[in-house]
Order: sequence, then structure tokens, then C-alpha cells
Amino acid sequence: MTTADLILQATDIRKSFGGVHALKGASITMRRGEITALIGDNGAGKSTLVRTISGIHRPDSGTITLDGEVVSLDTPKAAQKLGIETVQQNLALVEELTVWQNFFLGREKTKGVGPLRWLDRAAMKQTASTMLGDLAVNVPPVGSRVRRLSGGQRQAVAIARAAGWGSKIVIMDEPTAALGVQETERVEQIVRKLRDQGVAVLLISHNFDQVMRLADHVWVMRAGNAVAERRIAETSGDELVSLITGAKAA
Amino acid sequence: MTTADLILQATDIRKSFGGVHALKGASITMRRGEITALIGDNGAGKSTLVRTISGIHRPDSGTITLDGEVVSLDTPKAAQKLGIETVQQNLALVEELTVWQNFFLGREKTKGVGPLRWLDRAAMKQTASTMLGDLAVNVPPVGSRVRRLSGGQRQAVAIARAAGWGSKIVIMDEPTAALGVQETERVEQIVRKLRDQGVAVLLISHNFDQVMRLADHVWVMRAGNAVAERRIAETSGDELVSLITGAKAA
Amino acid sequence: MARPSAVRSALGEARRLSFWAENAAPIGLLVLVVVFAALSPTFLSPGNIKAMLVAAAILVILGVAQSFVITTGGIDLSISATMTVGAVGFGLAWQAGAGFIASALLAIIASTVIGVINGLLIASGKVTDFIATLGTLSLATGAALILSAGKPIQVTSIELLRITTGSVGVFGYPIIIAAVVGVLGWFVMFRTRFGLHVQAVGGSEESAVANGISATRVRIAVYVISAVLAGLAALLLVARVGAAEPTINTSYLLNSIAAVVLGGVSLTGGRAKIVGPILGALLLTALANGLTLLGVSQFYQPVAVGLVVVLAALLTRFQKK
Amino acid sequence: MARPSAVRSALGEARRLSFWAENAAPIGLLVLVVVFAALSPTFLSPGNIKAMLVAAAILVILGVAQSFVITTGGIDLSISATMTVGAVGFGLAWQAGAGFIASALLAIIASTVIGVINGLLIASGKVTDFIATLGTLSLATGAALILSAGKPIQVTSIELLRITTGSVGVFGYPIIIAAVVGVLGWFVMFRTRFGLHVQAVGGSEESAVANGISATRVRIAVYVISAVLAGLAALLLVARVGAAEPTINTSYLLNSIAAVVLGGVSLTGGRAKIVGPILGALLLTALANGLTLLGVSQFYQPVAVGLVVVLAALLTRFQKK
Amino acid sequence: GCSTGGGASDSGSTKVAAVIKGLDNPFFQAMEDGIDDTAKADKVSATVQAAADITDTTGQADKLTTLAGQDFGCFIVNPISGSNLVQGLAQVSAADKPIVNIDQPVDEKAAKAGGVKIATYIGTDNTKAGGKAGDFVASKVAAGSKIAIIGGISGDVTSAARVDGFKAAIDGKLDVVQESAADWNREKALTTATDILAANPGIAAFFAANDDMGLGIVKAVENAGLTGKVVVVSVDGNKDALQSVKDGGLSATVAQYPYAVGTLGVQACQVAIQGGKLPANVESPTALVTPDKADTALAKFPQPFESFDNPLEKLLK
Ligand SMILES: Nc1ncnc2c1ncn2[C@@H]1O[C@H](COP(=O)(O)OP(=O)(O)OP(=O)(O)O)[C@@H](O)[C@H]1O
Ligand SMILES: Nc1ncnc2c1ncn2[C@@H]1O[C@H](COP(=O)(O)OP(=O)(O)OP(=O)(O)O)[C@@H](O)[C@H]1O
Ligand SMILES: [Mg+2]
Ligand SMILES: [Mg+2]
Repeated sequence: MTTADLILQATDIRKSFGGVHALKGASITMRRGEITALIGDNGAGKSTLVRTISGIHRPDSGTITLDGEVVSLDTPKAAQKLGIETVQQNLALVEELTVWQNFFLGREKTKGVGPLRWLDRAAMKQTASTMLGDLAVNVPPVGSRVRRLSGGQRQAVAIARAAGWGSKIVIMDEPTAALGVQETERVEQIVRKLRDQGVAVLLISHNFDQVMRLADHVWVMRAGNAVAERRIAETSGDELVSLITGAKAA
Repeated sequence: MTTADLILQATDIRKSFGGVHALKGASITMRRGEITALIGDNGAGKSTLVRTISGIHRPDSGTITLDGEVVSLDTPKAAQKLGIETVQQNLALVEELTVWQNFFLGREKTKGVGPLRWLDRAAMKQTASTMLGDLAVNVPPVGSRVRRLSGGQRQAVAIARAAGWGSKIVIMDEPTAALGVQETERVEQIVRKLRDQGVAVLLISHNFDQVMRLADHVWVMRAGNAVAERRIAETSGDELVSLITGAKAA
Repeated sequence: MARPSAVRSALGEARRLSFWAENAAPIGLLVLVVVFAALSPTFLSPGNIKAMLVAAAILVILGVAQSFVITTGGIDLSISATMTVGAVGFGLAWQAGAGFIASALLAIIASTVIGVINGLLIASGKVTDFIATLGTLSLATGAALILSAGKPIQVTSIELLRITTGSVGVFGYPIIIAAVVGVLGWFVMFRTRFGLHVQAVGGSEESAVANGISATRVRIAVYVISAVLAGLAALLLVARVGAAEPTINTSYLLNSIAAVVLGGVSLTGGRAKIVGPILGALLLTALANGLTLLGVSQFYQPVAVGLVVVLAALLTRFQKK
Repeated sequence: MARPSAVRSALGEARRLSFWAENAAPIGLLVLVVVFAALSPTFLSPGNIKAMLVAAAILVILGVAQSFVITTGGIDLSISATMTVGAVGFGLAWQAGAGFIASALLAIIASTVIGVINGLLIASGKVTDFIATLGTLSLATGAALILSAGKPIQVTSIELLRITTGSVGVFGYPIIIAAVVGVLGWFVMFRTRFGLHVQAVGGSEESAVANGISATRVRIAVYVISAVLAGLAALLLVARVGAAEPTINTSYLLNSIAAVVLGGVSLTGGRAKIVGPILGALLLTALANGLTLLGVSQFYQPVAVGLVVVLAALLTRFQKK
Repeated sequence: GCSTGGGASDSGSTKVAAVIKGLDNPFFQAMEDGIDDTAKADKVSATVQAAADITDTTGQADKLTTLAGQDFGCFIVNPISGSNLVQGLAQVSAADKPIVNIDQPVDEKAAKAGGVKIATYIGTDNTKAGGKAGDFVASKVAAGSKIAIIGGISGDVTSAARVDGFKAAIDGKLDVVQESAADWNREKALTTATDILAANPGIAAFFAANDDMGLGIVKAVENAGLTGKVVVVSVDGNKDALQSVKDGGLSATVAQYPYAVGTLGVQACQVAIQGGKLPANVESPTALVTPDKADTALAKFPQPFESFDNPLEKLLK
């Protein structure tokens, strides 16, 4: 493997919230066309690391390299423009808006001329409906407000949204934590489909079976640092557990 | 088995939210000293059912029998008084309050005479600290605000709180969904310990391994109804999946 | 057999209650109109309708302005002070010999300055809306007094006179201007990206930001919109009273909020309405007009307004979520 | 090697900023006192200090009242109208020949009625705090006018006279009463179950309810507390001016909110403070006093108040979460 | 009571409509009483409407336009500002109904622009009233003494006129060390006066733009133990103020007799309805009430205590 394989390199990322040092110089890498898992105990800093990559948090120090070039991911918009989509742990849905409005939030389709542009509502409803149908079991009508959806339905909306933009990197922060069997199965299918399309997926999960099942590569975080990496083919659930707890050194 | 074994019977519970029929006459039972699991797809109505038992929702119709007597669980307080404690899916913590304040919320210890009573802060801090130490890996200081805790730490606080009141029934709505390996292990230990102390535990979980590992008995919900029950010893993960999806009739 | 029908009728009831709640403003308006028309023959005379509509114009514009702000979960307490600053701006320019257009522009610019301050404080300075606009309410009050040296400026402009007196049928020019503002407001809110972003930021700022929306820009924008509309309202105000006065007409502030609430908009933000607040503004105006027609003592008028606001709010409770 | 020290100094800066933010009210008060003392020799004279403290008493009490309401995430816009109703109640009872105690009780009962209406509307009627109290603001305004027929009622009671004139050192009786209210308020908020429940309901109503707290009762209680304190403030007001007047002193409303904000309390609720709002009330009073002493033009006074409120709010941003 | 007895046609209506300033002030209540009592005595139907408060310019305008469309024979108006009622008045004039302007004059230019014809103006010159207070203060304190002025809401027209009149009268004789605003409010005036007394121990006199604020100042003076040493003068002539003058609190008040203004307004309307010719200006009485006159003034309240020449009585048939 050469560094050319690496689509993303986050190097020595530090981030503190007031007195809490959430990241203490964490470095991870992701490879093209692979599913990279990120595991670690609660509070290890997984979500924080992922949020610096998706442009929500600005790291205190450290660099992020995308396709070999150092990039500045100051805003979620910037990350999206560079092809990084994220399913946040909190899903990032607006409850009072409808499913299709959430789907296209921030990248609405418009029609009209010049500066006089209005929303192309029909087209957006149509697209959202199709994309959601590919994923969810009980597809909610795209015109219903997210407030009325169950936890699983919301997750489905958020995942379908992130998967739908033909991006280079899709980050999923515990995407199946609240999902039932069928939905979990569908999400795993999508994740595989994304990989097969050449998308690099970063998956945070507490479910070892899932990680062993899906991922190609895994990074282990502990107390704000990425302490170890393993090829899935060369590790076992037990080894991962001992890496997480620190029972085994990296 | 006789009905005398049954600590709780919820019969024909119906509950609608506006036009959404979340429960369409669901009935479940729980036995003394057992762990009862409640599984089902997203939106099947698990949380809603559990919320009627813990006094948060008032069912539109149906009865709940505790120890053979029909009880009215109009408020969370009423349920607590009857010995029913719940770890809500959303944890029911107040972010701006400290850990010990959350711990004792609604049943504070006071000192003083007659109507002039004030909070016994020292005693509450002491107790909370002890009870939490039994459970969590990285015990947060009891004086810190919940706002500053990680997802896992919060879950630990909520579970320790529910487990700590010497109750008959403890309900846990997806208690380990956001937890790491070690925390999950601890929670499972606690669940077992509660059972060993004679507490009936109702566990909602999407994790089949966990259900097979922990539960004695399982109820399956689908679309607002409890469609099947099984002894864990007499079923398998595959059967449960087919019951959830409806591939197999009850 | 008895069950289902009981259930069904209960559901019907709920449906009916939520129907009333969703339509509190039009229904309330209708009830008021019927009651007042029965009690006073003049109420529905063309002259009185025209007078009511003209009187409602300023409040309609402020209601639309406030609705944009409230949809983001904010509130603009400085709205009537901003209007006063606009009025004083117009007066000063007029006094200095500027023409109507130049004076009108200056009025709107003066108002906009307050809006920009609000926006920067709230969006960039992360000051709570309530506090920031409470602060600018004081600042604008002082500014209006200082600029005008505390004295009203008499304005007799032909253009303003035409605005006051011109009409198409029972629709005076002021209410036509207000209607145009309403239609534009509706279009911007419900048919443009910006409007959707306003609702998104009000619904959940965190989620909106995670989707690449700049909450800062949206918040600044709604306060600027509010201020620009307050500036426009200032022109109507100067036209109406024939002078630019430095005192703040606080009742416009409270009524603009009441109109939005009567229109069924929740102060927590996220759910936009434009028609509702406009009807709310008409309702409040019709109420004051009817009570005056009936010769109800001044003392009872605040009681009537208070009751209407409280009743409407009680009804809103039954709105569908 | 350069890194850590840079990081440490940055942290120190943050620590310092948050220190300022946490203590905006005392620091602001101190700065004002130093500045005014330097500019005006009378500012720190015992006579002026006494006058300031007496003038601050009503606002201190209202600030404590408002702080309870705001901690639940609510707001009491009717607070000054409630005070007026209390004052009118006192005046009417006094005029009818009731003694001081009876009149005082009636004042507090009259205020409490408004508080109960607020509480029921908000807690049982699920009306937003802002709207409910906006409605009762109107209702109470009308009620005060109707009850008093719009006329001030002259009150010359020996007991009230004693309250106005009595003092211990520079501490007049009014500020002593206010101090007692402050101490009691602090104790109730931070050392009793009720206070904890107020904070819990403000922090997350859903979680509080799930833990068996009756949010309805807590909300009703805070509005009743607010109204009772407004009634007490009404006694001080009547004592102060020697008459029960039916006009609403809106500046008490705005200042009570400003005091709470200056005291570092967030309007979103959940985090209680009592000392902060009291210092905020003192600060606002000292500001008005100092500006008057210095003979600053009346036009500039709202600007000064606005600036102080905005600056304090900007500082609050750096508070530790 | 809504009698529609006489008013068959527009011109024939004998009903009188009055739009005055905020009723939350005793001054305007007395004015309303004057209108109501006179109307009752003369068996004329009168409707009185008032603005919500002293800043409610458009609300007052709305009230007038509401009434303007109705069947009234004559309008009495006391506008909040010089021009806020012009629009409604234009409507009234267009219908050729007489307008009696009381207390606060309608701005001449604005009236002309709007085609408003004012039948008569009845009122006291607020500037003159302030002047009377000024003369009194100047006569009471040593030349060059330090004095302070407390006005109503900043920017209010009436307050400005009274204060201007006062200042003109004492110009060059006394030293105004401070001018503040107390929003027509007794408690604010009390606080402000307390502060001013602290800042300027040697202050000899206060002028307040209305009685309510004057009474607040009296209280402040009393609290400072300076009763009798500081002259306090205000304008209005409310009952409480007259009592205070009698009791030695206020040094004097310039009574404007709002009750009489109301009475004159109704009488002027009657004359106009009967087709009589009204003088362009009717000066309603004002009088400086000093302690020696307070008893008489109180006894006669709300009527003027000094007889005055009422030109309207002669015109009434
Ligand atoms: N906005 C924030 N403000 C303050 N502290 C924060 C913030 N976000 C995260 N933290 C803290 O940073 C640390 C790392 O949190 P993070 O959410 O990244 O953990 P995680 O690995 O995602 O845990 P989990 O598995 O529970 O989701 C925790 O101690 C957390 O409390
Ligand atoms: N407060 C509510 N208002 C409206 N609808 C609700 C409410 N609570 C639940 N529902 C609806 O009731 C149905 C059942 O929801 P519930 O939360 O009980 O499902 P669940 O089985 O717990 O699902 P999950 O596994 O996703 O947590 C869903 O369709 C949900 O949208
Ligand atoms: Mg996380
Ligand atoms: Mg659930």
C-alpha cells in the first residue's frame, strides 16, 4: 500500500472544549473503496474526530489531507463541496420540516431565471421519494414532518440523504444504534453498495459483529488518541476489545 | 406457570397520537424474577407501550395489573410509588443539573423540622457517588453537570438511578444502544444482579445477541400489537427475526 | 359496538378542535365581524371598512416582519423603536430639503442600521434575541430622541398625502402596499431557498448548520428584513400622522407580536406562517374599531385585547403538531 | 517548547474571559461606582447611597420574582401590571377604610389573582409564557384602570410612612425588606426541593416529569411567587409615592428582565441565579442615579441603558457552560 | 345609551363626538367629565373616545376615523400631536361638519394641507401656563438661584411647550442646572428629583410639567427634609395637587381647568350645530393656585374658581 491509496489522512488532530481535551493528537487514515471502522469506548473522542472531518468542529491543531492535498474544512458546506457527507450521531434533521425538505436541506433544487429563483418542489419530492424507497422498510410519505417519524424512520432519512449525493467519503456515526433488524440489514447493504461504487466509508460502531462483518480496516480510539489500526482480516473481536480497553498495547 | 407468577399484566392497551395508532391493543406479561425482553421493528410501539407502564402516557384504553391488582398509572410518580422504575430511551436527565441532583430528582432527601425542610446535600452526594461507582467505568464526579458527560456516562447515570431504588420492576428502553463494550458488559451485569435480587426487568433491545444472552422470556411487537411470546430457551435468533418481520406467524 | 362510535366521535371532536385551532385567526375575525356588524350598522359600511383597512396597514407590515423573526425562534422587541428611527430619518432628510424618494431611502437606511446591529449582536455576538433587541430598543429610543432633539418634525409631502388619501375601491394605498408586502413575504418564506433556511434555522439551528446552512447569515437577514419593513412602515406612519415623531409607539410592538400569535405561529420557531399573522393584524384592528364604534370605555379596551390574545393562545394548543 | 506556553496562555485568556462573564454584574457595578465616584463627589455620599438603595428596593424584589420565572424558561411580562393591580387594590381598601394590614393583604391577594391566572394559563392551558403574560398584561392594565376609575388614590398611612422613612444606617427599610426577599429567594431556590424542581423544569420539562415532578404545579407556583412579590413591591411603591396609581410603569418590566440578564441568567431557563439579578438591579439603579447626578441629557439615558444591557449580554457569552 | 332619536340626516345630527388623549391621566379624565356633564345638562348625546396612552398617535387617529364615518353633528378633538388627527379631520371637514379643537392645537400648515377647517380652538396655551409657573418661581426665589426642570416623556409636545414657556419666563433670572424626563410618572419624578437634590444641594426650586410628577417631587423634597425650603411648581390643577398646595406640599400649580375645557368644547359644538358663529379662539381660564387660593379652588373643583368671561354662553340659544 502506498500513500496514494489514502483518500483521507487526519494527522495529529487536537481539540479541546474548555478544559475537556476530547482529542489529544489523533491521527487516522482512510483508503479508497474501503470501509474503515472507528471504534472505542464512550467519550474516546470518535464523534469529535468525525465532526472535525465533516467541518462542524474546527480542530485546535492538526491537518487533514484529502487525496494528498491539505484541505481546510471550516464549515459543513466546505466538507460537502469536497465530497464528504456525514450522518451525524444526532442525525441533523429539522423536526418541523418535512422529509423532502430535510432531504434537500442546504442544496435545494430551484428553478427560475437569474436571481429570481424559486424552489422546484415537485422535483425534490420526486427524488426524495425514490431515494428513500431504496432504503427504508416503512417508507414515510415524503410530505410528512420528521417530528412524526419513529427513531428508525429518522435514521433511514438521514442515511438516505448522506448516501444520495455521489460523494467520495461518507461518514456514519453509529448509524444502526437505534435500528431494528431489517433496517440494520438494509443499512449494511447500503454501506456495502457505497463501497462497491468506490466510496470510502467511515463507520463508527459499538457493534463488533457489525464491524467484523462490514469493515476492511479498523481504527481504535482511546482517550482522545487513535491508538491502533488493524486490517479486519488480520484481527479478531477479542483483540479489538483488548485494544479498546488498553489491556493490549497497540 | 400460574397467573400468580405474573408480576405485571398489560392487557389490550391502545394508544393513539392524533391519527397515529401507536398501540392497537397490545398485551404483554412479565414474571417475577425474570428478565423479559421486548423486541420489534422501529415504530412497532415498544417505547410507547413502556411509557404507558411507566406512567408517562395514559393509555386510551386497556388495563394494567400489578401483582394481580388493577392499577392506575396516571403519572410517573404513581408508577414509581408502585415500584416501577424506568430508564427512558431519552434517559430523562436534566442537562443543567449535576449528577447527584439528577440522581435524586423527584425524591430528594431533606432535613429540618416540620414544613421547614431543606435539602440534605451531603447525604445525597455521598449516596449518588457510591451507587454510580458500582456501575460506570469512568465515574464522572457527582458534582459535575450532566451537560458535560459523554453519551455513555449519561446512560450510566440513568441506569444507576433506576436500579438504585429497590423497586419491583425496572424497565430499560435500549439501555446499551450508545454504550461501549465495557459499559455494555457492566449494564448486563447489573441487569443480571437485579434479576437475582428478585426484580423483574423489562428490556427493550435491538441486539439479538444481547436478548439471547440475558433474557428469560421475550415478547415480539409488530405494528402496535404484541404478536408473539417465546421462552428464550425454546427459541433462536432466526425465529425471532422471522417473528419480527412477520415472515413467520405467531 | 358502542366503543367504535364513541371513539369515532371523540376523534371527530379532536379533529374539530384542531380545526378551530388551526384557523383561530380567520374564525376569530369572522366572529368579530359578525358580532360588530350586528351591534353597529356602521361597522360594515364601505367607509368604515376602508378606514379599518388603512388603519391595519402598518400593523400588517410589522406582523409580516415579526413573523420572519419569530420563525427563526427569535423576537424583535426593537421593531417599533426601529420604525421610529426610520420616521425620524425621513423627517430629518425632508427638513434638510431632500426629496421624497431620497427621504424615503434615508428612512429605510436608518431603520436598517438598527436591524444590522440586531443581526450582528444575535448572530455573531450570540446574544439572546430577547436581550439584544431589548438593548437596541433602548438604543433606538435614545437615537431617535437625540437625532430629532426630541421634537416632532412636521412633514407635508404631496407623495405622502397621496399615499394617505389614494384608494382603489375600499382599498386605500396603505393596505395595498401592505398586501404587496404580504404576498412577497409569503413567496419568500414558502417558495425560496432562503425561506426554507429560515424555517430550518428556527426548527433546529444545529441541524441546519450541519447541513451547510449559515445560521449566522439567516439570522442577520431576518433582522434586516424586519428592520427594512419597519422602515417601510415608518413611511406609512409619517404619512398617517403627518409628522415624524421621536416618541416610541409601544403598542405597535405588543400588537405585532400579538398578531403573529393570533396567526397561530409558535414563539419557539420553526413553523412559519404569513397569512395567519396578517389576519391577526386585521383582527386586532377590527377589535379596536368595533369597540370604538360601540362606544366602549377606553378602560375596557385593554381587557378585550387581553381576552382575545389569551383565548387565541388557548385555542392554539389544539393545533396539530 | 513554544506550543505549551502558547496553549497555556490561550487557556488563561479563556479563563479570564469566562471569569469576567460569570461576574459581569458585580464587575459592572464596581466599574460604574468607581467611574461615577470619580466624576461626582456626591455619588458616594451616605445620603446618595441611601437614596439609591431605597430606589433599588422595588427593582430588587421584581428581579428576584422574575428570576424564579425565568429559571423555568418562562417570562413574566405582566409583572409591572400585576404590581399596579396590587397598588390599586391597596388604595381601594385603604379608601374604603380598611386598616394597613387588611389593605396590604388585599394588595397581595389582588396581585396573586393575576399570578394564578398566569400560572393556570401557562401550566394547565399550555399557553406560551410570553403570550399568556402578554395577555394578562393587557387584562391587568384594564383591571387597574377600571377598578380605580383611572384616578390615583392618595394614601397617607403611618405604617407606609414608617417604611419610607425608617432606616438602619444607610439601609432604608425598603432595601432591608428587599434584602430579606433576596435571602429567602436564594434559600428557596438553592436549598429546597421546590427550588431544585424549578431548575429541573426549566432545564428539561420532559425529564422532570418523567421523574415524577409535576411541572404544572411548579409553573403555577413560580407565577404565584412572582405575583406575590409584585404585590409586596406594590406596597413599597405606594409607600414611596404616597398614592396608588393605576398607570403601568413599563420600565419596571423591562428593567426587571434586564436585571436578571445582567445577573447572568439565561432566558432559556434551567440555570438559576439570585445574587446576580439583585446586583443587576443595583447596577441599573446606580446607572440612572449616576447619569442624573452628572446631569447627562435625558436623551442619552436610554442609550446608556441599552449599551450596558448589550455589553453585559455580549459578556455572558463567555460564561462557562 | 345609544339614542338615534334626532339623527336622521347627516347635517341634522345633534350628537357630539369627542376624541381626547389618554384617559390614564386625571387631567384628561376631568376633561371627559366636563364633556359628559355638560352634555347631560344640556341634553346632548356625547361619545368620548381616548387614546390608549400619551404616545398612541395612530391609535387615536384610528379612533377618530372610526367615528368620522358615523352620524355625528360635531367633533371635539384633543390631538396628541399637531398633525396626527389631520387625516381623520380631513374626512370630517369634507363632510362639512364642524370641528372644535381643544387643548392641543392642530398644526396650521398640516390643517391647511389636509383641507381641515377648524371651527374654533379652545384651550390654554401650554407655553403660557409654563410661563405663569416661571413667573411665580422667579418671584419666589432669589435671582440666580439654581433650579431644575422635570418634563414628561422625552419628545412629548405638551411637555415641551410647558417647559419652553417656563424657561422663557425665567431666562436670565434663574440658573437651570438640570433638565430631566420622568415620563409623566410620579415615582420616576420622585427618583429623579431625589438624585437631583443629591447632586445639587443648593437647589431652590423645581418645575414639573404635570401635577403627578410635581407630587413625586414634593415627596422627594419631603424625604430630604427640605419641605418649605424648596419651591415646587407644576401644571394641571388636579384635585390631589390642589390639596397638596393647601397642605403646604406643592408651592403652586397652574390650573388649566380641563373640566372647563370640556364644557367649552360641548358648548362650542352646540353653537356650531345651531349654526351660530364661533370666535376663532376661546381662551379657557388658567390660574395660578397658591396656598391662599387653594381652599377656594378645592371647593369649586372641578369648576374654575375664578369667574371668567365665557363668550360661548352668550352665543347659546
Ligand atoms: N460540544 C462539547 N462540549 C464539551 N465537551 C464535549 C463536547 N463534545 C464532546 N465533548 C466531550 O469530549 C469527549 C469526547 O466526546 P465524543 O462525543 O467525541 O465521544 P465518543 O467517542 O463519540 O463517545 P460515544 O461513544 O459515547 O458517542 C467527551 O468527554 C465529551 O464529554
Ligand atoms: N408523542 C408522539 N406523538 C406522535 N406520534 C408518536 C409519539 N410517540 C410515538 N409516536 C408514533 O408511534 C409509533 C410507535 O413509536 P414508538 O416510539 O413506540 O416505536 P418503537 O417501537 O419504540 O421504535 P424504535 O425502535 O424506533 O424506538 C411511531 O409511528 C411513532 O411515530
Ligand atoms: Mg459519539
Ligand atoms: Mg423506541
